[in-house]
Amino acid sequence: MTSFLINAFKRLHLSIVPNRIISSGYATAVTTSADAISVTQKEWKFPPVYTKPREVWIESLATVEEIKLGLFELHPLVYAAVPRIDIIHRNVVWQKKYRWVSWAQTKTRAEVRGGGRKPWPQKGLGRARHGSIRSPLWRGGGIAHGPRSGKTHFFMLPFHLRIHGLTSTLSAKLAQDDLHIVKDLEIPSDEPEYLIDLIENRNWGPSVLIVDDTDIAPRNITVATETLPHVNIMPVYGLNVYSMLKHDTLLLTLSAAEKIEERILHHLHSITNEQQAEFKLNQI
Amino acid sequence: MGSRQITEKSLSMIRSLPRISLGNIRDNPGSKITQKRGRGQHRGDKHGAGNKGSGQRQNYMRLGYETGNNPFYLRVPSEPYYRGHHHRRQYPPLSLLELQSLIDKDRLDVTKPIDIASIIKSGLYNMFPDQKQFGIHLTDEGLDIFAAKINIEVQWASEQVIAAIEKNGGVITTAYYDPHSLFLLKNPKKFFETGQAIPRRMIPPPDVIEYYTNPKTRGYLADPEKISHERLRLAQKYGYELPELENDVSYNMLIERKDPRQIFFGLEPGWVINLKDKCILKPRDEELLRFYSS
Amino acid sequence: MATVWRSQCAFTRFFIGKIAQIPNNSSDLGTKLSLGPLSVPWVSRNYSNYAHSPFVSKVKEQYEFDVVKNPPEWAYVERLLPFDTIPAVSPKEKYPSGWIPPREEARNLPFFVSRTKNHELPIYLNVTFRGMRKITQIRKIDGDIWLLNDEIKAYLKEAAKRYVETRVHELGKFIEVKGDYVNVLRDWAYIKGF
Amino acid sequence: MLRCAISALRIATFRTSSLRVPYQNASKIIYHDVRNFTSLSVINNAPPVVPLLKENLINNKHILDLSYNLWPVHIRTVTKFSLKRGKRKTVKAAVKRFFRLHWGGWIRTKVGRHKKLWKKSPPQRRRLRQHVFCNSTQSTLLDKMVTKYWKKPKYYVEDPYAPYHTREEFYITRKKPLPKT
Repeated sequence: MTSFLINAFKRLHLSIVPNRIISSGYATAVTTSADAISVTQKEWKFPPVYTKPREVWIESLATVEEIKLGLFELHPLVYAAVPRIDIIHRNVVWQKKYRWVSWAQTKTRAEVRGGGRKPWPQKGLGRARHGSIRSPLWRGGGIAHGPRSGKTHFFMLPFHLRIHGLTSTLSAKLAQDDLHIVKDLEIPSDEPEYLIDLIENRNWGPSVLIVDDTDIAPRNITVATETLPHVNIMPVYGLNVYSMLKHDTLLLTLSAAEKIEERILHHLHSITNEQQAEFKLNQI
Repeated sequence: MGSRQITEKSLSMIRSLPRISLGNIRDNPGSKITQKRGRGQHRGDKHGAGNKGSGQRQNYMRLGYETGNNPFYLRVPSEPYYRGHHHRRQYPPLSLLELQSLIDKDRLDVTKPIDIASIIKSGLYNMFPDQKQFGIHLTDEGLDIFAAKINIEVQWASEQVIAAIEKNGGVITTAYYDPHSLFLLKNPKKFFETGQAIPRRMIPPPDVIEYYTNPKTRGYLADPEKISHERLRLAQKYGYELPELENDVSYNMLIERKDPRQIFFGLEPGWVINLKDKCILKPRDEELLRFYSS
Repeated sequence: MATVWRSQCAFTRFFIGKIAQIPNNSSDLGTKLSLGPLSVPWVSRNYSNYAHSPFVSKVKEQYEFDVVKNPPEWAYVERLLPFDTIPAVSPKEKYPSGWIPPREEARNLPFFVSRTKNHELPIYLNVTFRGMRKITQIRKIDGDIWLLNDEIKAYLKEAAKRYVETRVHELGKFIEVKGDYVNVLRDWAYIKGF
Repeated sequence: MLRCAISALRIATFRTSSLRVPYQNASKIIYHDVRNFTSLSVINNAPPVVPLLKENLINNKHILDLSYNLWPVHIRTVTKFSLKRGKRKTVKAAVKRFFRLHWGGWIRTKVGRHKKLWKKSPPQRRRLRQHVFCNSTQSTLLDKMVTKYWKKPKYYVEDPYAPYHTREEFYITRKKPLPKT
């Protein structure tokens, strides 16, 4: 019976709701007192209606061992959406294809050298009739419908499918314990070994994608991740499904998580006529 | 606890599965139809084109040809009934019911005068000036449930609609906008960002001048006294007590009008709106002022 | 505001009187406007014809203008700018258009149908095969979808007095009902408080 | 006396009409080398650079009034791919004779509604005056002949055809959901 309770607790792992101590304005103010775990309850512009908001530990990079600074609420529409694997797949395929230009090139019968003359007269020799030795029937002849260079595979996935791809990936990461929130990206030293030990100690996936709010990350962490190919830093506006799936763990700062949530909720609740309109290739 | 809630159920299901990565995701089976190459025993041979005849040679008779006799689409006499109907101006309809639901859901600000710009801004009405559409035609569906006091400016309205709006203490005017002004009204932000001066609104064309100077249809060029007379006549015709506008609390809002040469409320032609620095550039040159005021 | 009162005088100035003086296209910028008394006969010039149009002599590179910082008319500009997000519906005592706000107690039901971003019920009618097949679709379902499906079947059986076929798409979170029951299900949803 | 005058008149018109056809081609050939951007009616101030032969043709009144009513030749078949943009063109003959209702039906006038009315019975004449529907094959044929501009909903004010564009009473062509019973 107890084992059932334990794995039930583990399965729910996050949705236990400790009592709320402090409720703050929209910006989440986290106050850490010595022993009590501070919980911030956010005032959402679009409060969750039915599904419960998710809580996640606020961790710190200051030490290799894990210190929990507090609990942080995540909006269910963004971080607890039903993980649609097919939409995630369509996003990944779109990300790869829409910028792929194939430079493969074959010669048509006009471009193959030679083949201007009729090889033998039309009638009399008892052979098949041919007009050129470079027709697609011939060996060494032109390719009938071969690839022509500069073939683009550009297409735009509908706007709300792209958003649903992001929310599915974020909620899948959160559900599989691959999403971690950090207070900020300050680390004591700038050697890569520190980061590797930290990742090792906290049992994160070998490759980590760190998403920060602004373009410029603190010096130490940039130097540390410079030499590590599998730990990358990215601003919020660069968030995409392919990179999130490519890296095992997703590390968001507090402000990045809030900004992602705010932007996605904004798009989900605003008039999106022109985004949903057909993509105009020439942008005049 | 495997609850029957979808989101909890799917998230807890994923929790026990291997980590989602680029290698282990796929689309729903059967959602994409793959192209067949047309080779081999089944799709080869005649490649699905059948045997001889126009099926294989694809030399069908042209559309409408009836092997010689007078084709149907040419046998019918061409009468003038339908000629040139597509050249007429179009006015996409907005019913009073839709207008009332816009007001109920706060998509329209009732404390300010409503014109085509605010109706399009609400996001639930659209109009395409490049397809000869010249504005809003307020229709009378939902006539009896309409209960809002508004100052509205549309491009076409019938008598019952005018009566419905005035019964509730509102004011309605019908105003003409030329296509260029309609493009501006449809997306003012885009126009302001181009940094051009606001142009003047053009005079209505001859065949519609009569409509917009007629007090019965509350034209914007009609005489105000005649309009108030028509309001009284309509009140008596439809049997409602005409509310006094003068001692209304929002009298100023109700009588606010645009100048016949003005496109936006409160912004005169010739001004350049700078959204970035939140300032307006007003011409001071005497010649320009005269041009824009003429 | 100046514009409001100008519009008053605009009414009295019937436009017909002014039409002769209003040069419509921009090529008049160069020519001097004679604002003398109307008695001066207005020579009708065909500006669109190259041969008749006057030679442009006086072209100014820059017209003087003054920049008005945070002007009083800025309220009119703000009124024209688009909504950032769709505004929430402020509670009113009655809604003549027939719109019914969602009620609180619907949230502790085992299932839930959330409203669209336009605060409407997500119940749609899909017509396919040139009008032959009509399917009512309820989207944005959350919670126990199977219980909701049974409840809808029971309600429709009683309302339509016949067995109504439905199918559930759990992952897509929607239920499709065979036949046109949009308004029937809308009433049911309003009763439930969705 | 009267009859011969009429016949003379008829011959005169006949002769001129028979004369018209060759002259039309002739005037077209003669003028094809002069780029004349102004409308045909302002023909006399064409630039004088044209050679001497042109002089007497210019002020030949006979040719002038021919060239006033030159009609472009209309083709009445479907162009699947136009030369400039490679797009499908509408058959203007179909648009002149038929009128599309938004729910998909086409209406037309009856054939022979002006012909030999003297021998047709009044009820038949009444039937000939009416506008009738086309059947489904004819409607699909006309739909193929016409681009989507003509299938778009049109919102005219005071349009006599407005109530016929929607057909909500028939369950197949109904677009709106059933009202609350």
